[in-house]
Amino acid sequence: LQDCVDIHLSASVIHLGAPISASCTINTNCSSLTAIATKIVWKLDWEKLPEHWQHQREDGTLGSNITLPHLNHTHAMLSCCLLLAGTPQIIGQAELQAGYPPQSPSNFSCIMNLTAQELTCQWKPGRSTYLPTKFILKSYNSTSKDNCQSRKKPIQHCVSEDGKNQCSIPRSQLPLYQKIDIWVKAENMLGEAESPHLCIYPMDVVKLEPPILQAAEARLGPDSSFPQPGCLKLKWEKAKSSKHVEQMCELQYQHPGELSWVLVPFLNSGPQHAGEYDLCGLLFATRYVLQMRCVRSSLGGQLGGHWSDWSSSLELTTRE
Amino acid sequence: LQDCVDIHLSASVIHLGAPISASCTINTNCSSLTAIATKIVWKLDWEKLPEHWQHQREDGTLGSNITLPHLNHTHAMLSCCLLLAGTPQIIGQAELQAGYPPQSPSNFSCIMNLTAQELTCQWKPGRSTYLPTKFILKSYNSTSKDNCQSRKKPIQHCVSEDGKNQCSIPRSQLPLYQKIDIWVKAENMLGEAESPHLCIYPMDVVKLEPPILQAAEARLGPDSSFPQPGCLKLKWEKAKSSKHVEQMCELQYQHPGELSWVLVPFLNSGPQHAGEYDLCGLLFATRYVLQMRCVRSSLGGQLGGHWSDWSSSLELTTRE
Amino acid sequence: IPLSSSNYLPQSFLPQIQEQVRKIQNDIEELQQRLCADYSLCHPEELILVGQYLGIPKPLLKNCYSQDLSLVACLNQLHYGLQFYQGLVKALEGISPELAPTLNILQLDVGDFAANIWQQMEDLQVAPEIMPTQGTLPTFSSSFQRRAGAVLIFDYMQGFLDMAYRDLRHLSQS
Amino acid sequence: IPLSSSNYLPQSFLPQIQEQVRKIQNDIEELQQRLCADYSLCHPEELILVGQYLGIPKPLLKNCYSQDLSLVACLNQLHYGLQFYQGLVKALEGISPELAPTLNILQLDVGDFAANIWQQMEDLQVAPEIMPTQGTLPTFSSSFQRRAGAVLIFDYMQGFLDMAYRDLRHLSQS
Repeated sequence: LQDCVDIHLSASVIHLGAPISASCTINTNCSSLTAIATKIVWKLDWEKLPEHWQHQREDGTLGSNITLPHLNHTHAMLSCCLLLAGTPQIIGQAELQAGYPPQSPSNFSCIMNLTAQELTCQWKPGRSTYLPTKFILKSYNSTSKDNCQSRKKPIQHCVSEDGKNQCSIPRSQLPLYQKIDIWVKAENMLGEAESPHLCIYPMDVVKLEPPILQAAEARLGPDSSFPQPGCLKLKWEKAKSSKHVEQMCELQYQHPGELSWVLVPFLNSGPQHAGEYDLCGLLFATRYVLQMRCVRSSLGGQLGGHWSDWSSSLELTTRE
Repeated sequence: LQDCVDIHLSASVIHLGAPISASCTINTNCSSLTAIATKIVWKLDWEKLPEHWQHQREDGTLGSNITLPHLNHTHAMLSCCLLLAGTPQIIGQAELQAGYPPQSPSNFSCIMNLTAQELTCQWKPGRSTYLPTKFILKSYNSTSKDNCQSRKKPIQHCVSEDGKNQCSIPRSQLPLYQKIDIWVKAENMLGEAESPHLCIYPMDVVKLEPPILQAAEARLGPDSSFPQPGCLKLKWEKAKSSKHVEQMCELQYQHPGELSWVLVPFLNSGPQHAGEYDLCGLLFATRYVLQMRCVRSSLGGQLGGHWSDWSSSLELTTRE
Repeated sequence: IPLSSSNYLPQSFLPQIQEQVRKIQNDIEELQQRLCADYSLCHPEELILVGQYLGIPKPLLKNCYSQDLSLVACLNQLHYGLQFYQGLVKALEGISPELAPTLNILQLDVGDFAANIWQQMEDLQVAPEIMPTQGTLPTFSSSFQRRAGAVLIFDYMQGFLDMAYRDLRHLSQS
Repeated sequence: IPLSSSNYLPQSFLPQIQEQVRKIQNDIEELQQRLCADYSLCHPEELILVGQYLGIPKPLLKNCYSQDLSLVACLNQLHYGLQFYQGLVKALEGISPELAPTLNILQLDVGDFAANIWQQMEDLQVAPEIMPTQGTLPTFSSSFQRRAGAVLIFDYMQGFLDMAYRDLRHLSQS
């Protein structure tokens, strides 16, 4: 069955507020319609459009052209109708979409998650486009010498279409200890835009899992070390996913229910993955809440990383 | 490279406590082993097994047969070793598994979930088999006349292997208003067992989503109905997934913090999917917590179903 | 297969029927609301011309009892009508990603209803007549045609279901 | 490509190397513990005969500096050794569903380490020699052979990594 009605748009997706033109043509072979062909009336959603926006063609074909000076709807149905006994009969429709091209994404940052084994990047998308917009996380292997100016192999792209404004690249596709050139590109039917580039070693943006903090067991015997009065003895252990990372940790403590914490900058934990610590200078017979967090570090300070979250709280009470 | 060592088991999976036999044969073409072939020693995990359980073959082939009178491990590695300079050299291994055949699953029941559009059945599995055991939910279309004695089409099976003891059949594979014959079969390497059968209409085991309970808006005007003193006016609405189901509902209320509830058996809500209700006989200027639940029902009582959970609580206060 | 001597359906049949018909009508209402809200296709009376050139037949909405049909003949007529609408609904597949889930549920609900009528005829030990499906189904060559066809088909189905329910209630009175 | 005039690796290289070697050794330790706990394969000295007929070569564990090699030659030797072990680890694929995830991570970690050594040679503007891989890799015709091979390969790798780390530390002192 050949189509009776042809509707064409000057563009299916336009800039919000821009003009748009359409044409509706009734095929002369289509007897069911040409027999009763009267006036063509246009509707935008449920509203009839002003007559002076359209003109019926005089060239022998049955049809009408219409121009909407400003399309202010982000989504609307444009209907081509034939008046029949006073009721507009819809004989064809076209879907109109309007919006904006994407702005450059901003606040672009990445975090390497060792537990999930993936590099997750986030960004702020800019003003709403009102159109389906894709965000593509693009990256390349690079060399460390020239700040990522020379690119080597491309890394598999990661696409975010669901409005989540983040995307993750699995570790298996990344070099952990070599520089990558990485950025996010936004694109839709009206245009595209890129965020600023980052030139990073994925391991330098690692965010460690928090350490595990526990009470140290009291050891009895000749070299027993009962906790001193005013001291608490704790036992810490690096998270399993980062046992191999040399870390620097810090401790914070407070009385339960207080607002402020006392910060204790800690030893460089070095390559050991567990140890004990004596926290002293505390009140006697008092309850304390303690937390610990760590960051990737090395003696020369060449290794980068983000502080882990604070560990789960440990509640301990000092001796009488 | 042809295999040098052949290990055979009388069975790879046996009943816990049963005997098991194994043989270890060194291929005569295998020069690297035949040259130094000394005594064959057997180990179960790390323990050397008693010499009198095995005997080396005298028929010209290099090998040993062993019989373990009772295998009391659910999982163990049986190693065939050659003594070399006092150290047993492992030259082959076989994996042993022991357990029990499954018992008949019990407490078999099914619930039809209209929101998730699936029939979910649960069961209790019986004692631990210590072996990978599959549970298969099997069902057939049936006729209502003869209590599922005659089967028609089989319905797609549903398999549960992960220890969850439940399985769900999507609605698209079930007749909602015709009887089905349904049961669960447990099977593993040592045997199989079935639960008792159920002969049900899937809609007769429907569990409705709770209704939505809200305060009624006070209407002003000639026929305005300000809530009477000692009365509370509420507005209820059936859950979207069960708007088409005729329901009977009941209300319960209490003072906040009390333990006991007062139950108000309700009207047959009938086919309406929303309505209002005046709850009276209450104290003045008092706070009450209310909840509502519903069950599928019809005037003749022919339709079955499970009570929904109680709705979210509604807190209202009566007038002064 | 002997004809049953009863002239009425069992009392237990009607509550199920009511529930099924309400469900199908709720499904259709939801689709009608979406077609209006998302595509501005709200009034079947605006789609008369489209309906004519798509060849979507209007239903005959004459109750069984006004035609003085027997129980068996009435059930056959209802089952035939349901199958006809099942075919029309199937022709609407591909309508749009947003409407597809509800359309799928409508197909299942109509299928369940038709199967239930068939089963009832078997239970009464009457031979359901397998009648050839009427003519050709409409074909849609654009998204607009499919959506407009849907508005008309759903409008006709609501009328058919109202009539089917009145017939079945009439056949259940003892 | 001109030879670099430096005889030492940049200071910034060593902390990364330490971290990578520790990671690989942790991966291997975890696999060794699982092979012992799940399969009672705990002692490489019980698998000498198996190793011989599988043809798994023992590593040569002579430090660079005791062989008096230049920076370039030492890095080449290390890279070659890593590639060799990469091949052996790849031959262990299919070892068991429980060990497969950790084996996969080990492969990635060894690959990253080899790539880092290669990159370092490029940064020093020396030509890495692409040497043909040694002989044939062992083939395993049973699960037992693959697991036994794994115990030996992991034991040898630990020794190789200890030696590699000492060499790289030696090459980083300015």
